[in-house]
Amino acid sequence: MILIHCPYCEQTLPELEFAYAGEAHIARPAEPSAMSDEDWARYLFIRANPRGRHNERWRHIHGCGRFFNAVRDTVTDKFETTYKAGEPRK
Amino acid sequence: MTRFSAISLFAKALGGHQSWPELWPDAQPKPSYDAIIVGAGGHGLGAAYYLAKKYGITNVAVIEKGWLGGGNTGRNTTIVRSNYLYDESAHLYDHAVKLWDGLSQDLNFNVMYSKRGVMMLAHNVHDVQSFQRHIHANRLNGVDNEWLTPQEAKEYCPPLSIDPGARHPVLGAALQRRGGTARHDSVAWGYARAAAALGVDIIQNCAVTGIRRGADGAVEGVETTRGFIASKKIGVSAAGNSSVIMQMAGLEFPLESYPLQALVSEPVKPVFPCVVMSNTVHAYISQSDKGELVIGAGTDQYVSYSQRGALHIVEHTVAAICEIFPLFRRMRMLRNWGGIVDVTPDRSPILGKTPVPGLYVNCGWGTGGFKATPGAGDLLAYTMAKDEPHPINAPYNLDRFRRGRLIDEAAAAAVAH
Amino acid sequence: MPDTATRSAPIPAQPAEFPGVSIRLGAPLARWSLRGRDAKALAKAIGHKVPGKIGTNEGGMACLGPDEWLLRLPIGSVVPSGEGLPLSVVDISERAITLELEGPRAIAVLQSGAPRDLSQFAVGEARRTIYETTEIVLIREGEERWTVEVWRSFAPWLHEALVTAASHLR
Amino acid sequence: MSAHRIAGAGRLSSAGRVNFRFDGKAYQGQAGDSLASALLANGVILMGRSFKYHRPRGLLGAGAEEPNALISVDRGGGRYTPNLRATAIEIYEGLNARSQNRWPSLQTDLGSINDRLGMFFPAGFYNKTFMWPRSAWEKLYEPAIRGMAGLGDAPTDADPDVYGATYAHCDVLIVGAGPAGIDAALAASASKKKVFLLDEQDEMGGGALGDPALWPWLAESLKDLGKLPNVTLLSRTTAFGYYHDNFIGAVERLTEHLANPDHHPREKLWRIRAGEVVLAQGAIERPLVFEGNDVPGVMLASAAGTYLARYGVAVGGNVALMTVHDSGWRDLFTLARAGVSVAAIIDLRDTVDEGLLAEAQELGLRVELGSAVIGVAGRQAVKGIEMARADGSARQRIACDALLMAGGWTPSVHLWSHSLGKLEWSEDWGAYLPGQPNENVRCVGACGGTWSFGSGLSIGQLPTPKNPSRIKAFVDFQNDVTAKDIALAVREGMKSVEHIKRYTTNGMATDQGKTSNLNALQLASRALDRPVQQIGLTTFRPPYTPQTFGALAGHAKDALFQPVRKSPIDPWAEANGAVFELVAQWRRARYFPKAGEDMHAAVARECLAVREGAGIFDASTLGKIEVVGPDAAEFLNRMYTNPWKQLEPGRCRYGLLLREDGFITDDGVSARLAPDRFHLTTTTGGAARVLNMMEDYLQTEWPDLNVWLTSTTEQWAVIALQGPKARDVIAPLVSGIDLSGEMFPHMAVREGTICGVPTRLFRVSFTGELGFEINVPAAYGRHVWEQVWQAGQAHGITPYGTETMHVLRAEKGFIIVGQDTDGTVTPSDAGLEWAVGKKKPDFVGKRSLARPDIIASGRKQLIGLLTDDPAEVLVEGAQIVADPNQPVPMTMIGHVTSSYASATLGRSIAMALVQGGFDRMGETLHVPMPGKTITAKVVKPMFYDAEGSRLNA
Repeated sequence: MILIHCPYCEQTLPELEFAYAGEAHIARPAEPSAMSDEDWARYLFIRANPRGRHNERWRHIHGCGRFFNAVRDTVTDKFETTYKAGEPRK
Repeated sequence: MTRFSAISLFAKALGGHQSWPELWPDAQPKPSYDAIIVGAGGHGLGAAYYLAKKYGITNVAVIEKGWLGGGNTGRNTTIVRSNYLYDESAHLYDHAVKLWDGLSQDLNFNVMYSKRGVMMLAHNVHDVQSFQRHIHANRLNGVDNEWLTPQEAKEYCPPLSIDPGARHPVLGAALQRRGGTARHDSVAWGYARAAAALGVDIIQNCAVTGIRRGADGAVEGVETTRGFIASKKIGVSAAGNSSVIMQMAGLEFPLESYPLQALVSEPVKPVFPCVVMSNTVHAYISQSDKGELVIGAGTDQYVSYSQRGALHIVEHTVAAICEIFPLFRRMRMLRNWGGIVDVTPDRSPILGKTPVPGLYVNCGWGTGGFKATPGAGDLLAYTMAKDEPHPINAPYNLDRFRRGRLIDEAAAAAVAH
Repeated sequence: MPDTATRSAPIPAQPAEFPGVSIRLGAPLARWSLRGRDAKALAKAIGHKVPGKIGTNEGGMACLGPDEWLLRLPIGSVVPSGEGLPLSVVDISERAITLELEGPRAIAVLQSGAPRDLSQFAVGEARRTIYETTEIVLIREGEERWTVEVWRSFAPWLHEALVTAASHLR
Repeated sequence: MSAHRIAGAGRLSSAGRVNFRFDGKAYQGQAGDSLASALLANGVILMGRSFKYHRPRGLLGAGAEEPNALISVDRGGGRYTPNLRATAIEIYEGLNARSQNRWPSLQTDLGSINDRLGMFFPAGFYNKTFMWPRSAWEKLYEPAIRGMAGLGDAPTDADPDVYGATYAHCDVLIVGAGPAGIDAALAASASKKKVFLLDEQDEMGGGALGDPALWPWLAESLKDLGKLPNVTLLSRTTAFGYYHDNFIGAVERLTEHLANPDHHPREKLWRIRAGEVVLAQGAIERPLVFEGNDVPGVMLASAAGTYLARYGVAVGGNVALMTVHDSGWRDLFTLARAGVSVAAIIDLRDTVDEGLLAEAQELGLRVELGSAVIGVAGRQAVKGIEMARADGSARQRIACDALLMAGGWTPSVHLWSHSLGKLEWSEDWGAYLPGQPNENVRCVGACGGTWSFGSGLSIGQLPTPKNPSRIKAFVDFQNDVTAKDIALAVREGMKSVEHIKRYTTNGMATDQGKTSNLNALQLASRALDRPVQQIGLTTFRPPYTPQTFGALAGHAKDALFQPVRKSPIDPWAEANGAVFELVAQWRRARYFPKAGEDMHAAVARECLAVREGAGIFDASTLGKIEVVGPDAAEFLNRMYTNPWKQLEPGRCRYGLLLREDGFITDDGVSARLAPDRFHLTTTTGGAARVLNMMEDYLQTEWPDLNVWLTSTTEQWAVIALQGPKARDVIAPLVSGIDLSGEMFPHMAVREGTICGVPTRLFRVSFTGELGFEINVPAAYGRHVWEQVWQAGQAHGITPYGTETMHVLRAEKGFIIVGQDTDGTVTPSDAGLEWAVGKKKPDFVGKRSLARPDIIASGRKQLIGLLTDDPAEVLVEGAQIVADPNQPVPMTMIGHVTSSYASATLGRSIAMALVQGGFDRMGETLHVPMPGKTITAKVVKPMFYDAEGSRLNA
């Protein structure tokens, strides 16, 4: 069970308080109806799934309730950093 | 290839087993091949075998970054079944089940496929409705799958608790008698041996580092840690690492890789005659020929390639097993390990051509890949040989995500009202 | 509001006593979930002090998130609804019940299923967290006095879990 | 004279006599004995049978590494446990232990025929045969193999014991309370740090327990540690797994050693988060590989030392030693000094440390250097050994009744490996030592490679003049893997240790190769003529030793397994004979049978009662979300398919929620209470998912919106009162609300009081009748329900459950998400086009509705079905075909989603998803069932009061 630092609570807490929420920085398009089927499918389904550095979202669902972003190495599972939603990609 | 049989075993025994040949030679890469398979798991080795056996392409290399059969093939809970809901799935998995039957004889290698039956438990009214839908669809598709009452389920699997007061009482079960298990390592070794005997090179400890494409965009071969190997046909069957390989060819894939755990108990005398699955409590269990209870656990919530799962996943899985099979509460966990499963948005595989000419893919099997091993191998071989998908794997193309024609078995199990 | 005789609670009223810890059902409370970007504006709107730091708990007002507070007052209390203002006041008086744990071993009972380190949980602190699979709001009222807020339908399970854990202490 | 107790030796007091049984025979041991030491003291050395060949086996070791002496313990009443190591069983008064994997008896085991035929069962033999005839595998061969395999018998009764669990946190966690671990604990505790010291044995001390010289220090140290408030000492506690971020799983055994376990928790799961981890797990001695090395009486020299020094038991009366390492000499000297006669010291090395030779001479011991044991006489007990010079010359026999092996030492790096710490090969130790750590962890003492056992060789197999392909020299004792099996695996092309392990099963026994992995590596390395490092390393996996399922499940047993959520009205339903069903985490009343009624009869009665009078239904489990803030309407407008901005306060609207992929995920009726306040409802199973989904969009896509979401599912008890008499029933109870149809129309909401309790009163209907949903604060739900129940008596009020609710809504063609939809259904598929805001530029899922296969023709659409035989009730899930006469596999065009016998209509009704269904109105379709094919006509999914006059009444 990994430890996760919540950037809002400013505490490092057990994974059980958190819910993983997929790859980060995939913004919902402003005008979906203007998009091609290809681009829309890309938004819906294509994920980086890298071996290594991964920008991802977590929600402190059993804590402060906030979604936030993180950089984690998917080979070691170690976090590089976590940062608040809305902050630029790290 | 020395034919395996009781007679040859007897004869070799008298000679102190001194003269058994290698099951497969540890091949060195040649400069070029007619076809290359990336990934020497059951699927990849199977594809190589069928390319040589059924489609006459014998100048084939299987490239493996580690040791053959060292990935999910050797890490899964070996459940074989085909009682899926949608026609596409039923046809795909039943194609595999038909090949499982007789595979030992075909390969002259006992893969220990045993049709002991796979029973899926229904714990609530919604499960019952969903299983009934499966059973009727399977029947009209010619796939065996029958409904059992709780009493019938217990007769089929005596350790099962059908206490109506349980947190998740058993309201019935769907049984596929042709379902069962096989010996995972033996499948990889059997295919490797049979493929090698037909001239296939199995190249281990050789990692693919790049995919070379020509001016026309078509593949020309693979860069590896042991140099460039040319081929006009490349089939990628790399499970959890598929998206990494696809990126080498400039392709983005709808895949995510998650840790999946499994565990075995200490061996005991025969107590568990079949395979039991419960999707509601996330527990899958059978007993190996060695006597170990083989138990499949859930996936961790985050993507990872660490092959290392969390303890709480094991806690929940074992708790669920003990609720359904209270007999096993004093049994002991002997070994617990993790694999990497590659999951698509609809949890169905991608098996066929890619936008890159000469590049073929077999991935996205999630937690269900082992059961499909012979079928996936055969269909990947067919697709590579003919440069077009077989009707069975045609629906499993990449374009379905654009068109919205998903094959979502899990969604069909739907949500509780 | 009718008298308490017409109320029903999901767990027994009589306390469970063990060496070093007692577990009892807390008295009914008026509870609100308060939301808003601006703590000051919220304080102004409802006329209560609003602590700004997550985890702090003053005058029955616990800060659970950057824009979320839990206000616990004696039953019958009222606060303005804040209609029209950029904030949210929602009455959740009966959504949860309170379990009170008291005694030197209360912390051990809670730690049996709470993954976070409760020795680092200061007196006066209040946070949403989890006990095994059940979400709770945990408040440390004193060195040996803890309050657990749990949603009504999870209360019987949590109560039994805590009582069982207490009975296991040696 | 064989194994026996030596008066005055060891730590046990002869005062504490303990009676126990082994294979039915009564024995006496001493308090503090392990079953292993107690049996030895009684001269019992045959303790088990091996897995494959059923060879007689005695003790190899004295601790966690023991592969041979596996025992079943039966305490009665379902308290039966197989496969326990005799070395880990503490004896207690009345202990009833028995041997395993033998028939009819341990002494005479017919299974040992496998040993005679062993030559036909080499590694991987099962892959090479049992293939003909094809059908015989499952019917004949496999059952036979399975019967032979397995160790102990499986339990036959449910376990009556309970288990505990806890989380724990500390600054320093030390695993292993040997000298190194205790020193580490003393050092760490000085700094006021919170320290945990764990040890798997009943007594702390580890190696020190076997060294009388250290006993005073040990007693003193443990006394000091025991006094420190910041130190927690946990004996009988096995750290079994090392997980992410210094999270360690450990199991404490609480009652297993007690004569009366009572009803206390049997074991306790410790889930420990540590700042720093110190591994002090020591090292395990390696056996030597030679013919006969598994005969009972052949054991590790260190084990013999432990049995003597700790338990006061001599493993034999006349003992020989086969060693390649100095440590073996020292262990033997201990035995010699205790008066055990020594047959010979045989060391493969030509030269050894002068000090050892001098000490041997002083003790008058026979020493044979440059020699090896090449055979052991005796089958169920050592009678003597055969030895020869390393070159095979000078073969001779020596009489003895026990043979000690000293093959060097392997650090216990199991947990280190779990933590993904690197391992480095040490030629000196002939073993892998801890290298670069992956967590905040360090290894101390022997498991870190620092010890004072002296030096030695590391060798795969001892030299022998015999033909190596004809002898059984064991590497993995429990799984019966011999040196020639490993040679065969290599011969057959297995070039990695992982393949060799899987092919031979070496290291896959219940000891996970604690005594066999390194010898197997050495053998493979020699066979392949490659250095050990190039052959790889089999990774240790959790658990370090086998751990009980019950302990891993912790307190999650029976009622504590998972919460069952119940509404405030549930107790009333239970008291009134409801039959329940489980829906998601909730249990809901399904129907209320009267005496002699089955479900069908009860549901028919309940349905008619609602249609003709009034029915009362507990709808509390429906999810509820309060959406508050100036942008509330804007937010809902973006989430739901239909428009919300124009909805007036006091009115309700049906909301349809899609996933971004365009498929229906939830629905519910929601009310606008004020311009900036909405009361949403969701499905029972969807509540948490919907709230999380909405929070996700709100926080990450539209953080600019001034709106907040609060779950109010459990704030409100919801009493649905449905039927033509509904208004009459509540009229006398409600105040502050004009209930008249004009002032309070269908799909409206009002706030007032009922029975003096504040209520949000909805006028809504999921039944097609005049209906209300009374929302009251949960604590008053039961009270209000009972008041309404009383008031309804005059109107024939009837309680109904979910099954009746399903029938009533189906008669009206209302869908249930998850039953009539399945995650692949769009609004138009479900005939809910009307609920999609055509003019809205965007909402969640809108874009996906324009994808090629979503707009394609021939999609499955929700229609009604009327069977030609009105008495025929279709099976939910039954498949539909256009041509019933086609061969299997048939082309299926749809399936039945809902199907009921409608008492109201006096016939069966059904809903189904059918390809191109909307264009098939009036068509006859076919439902092939076993033995018959049912025909049904396609109709609109609206079977009752199409114009809706009743619910607007």
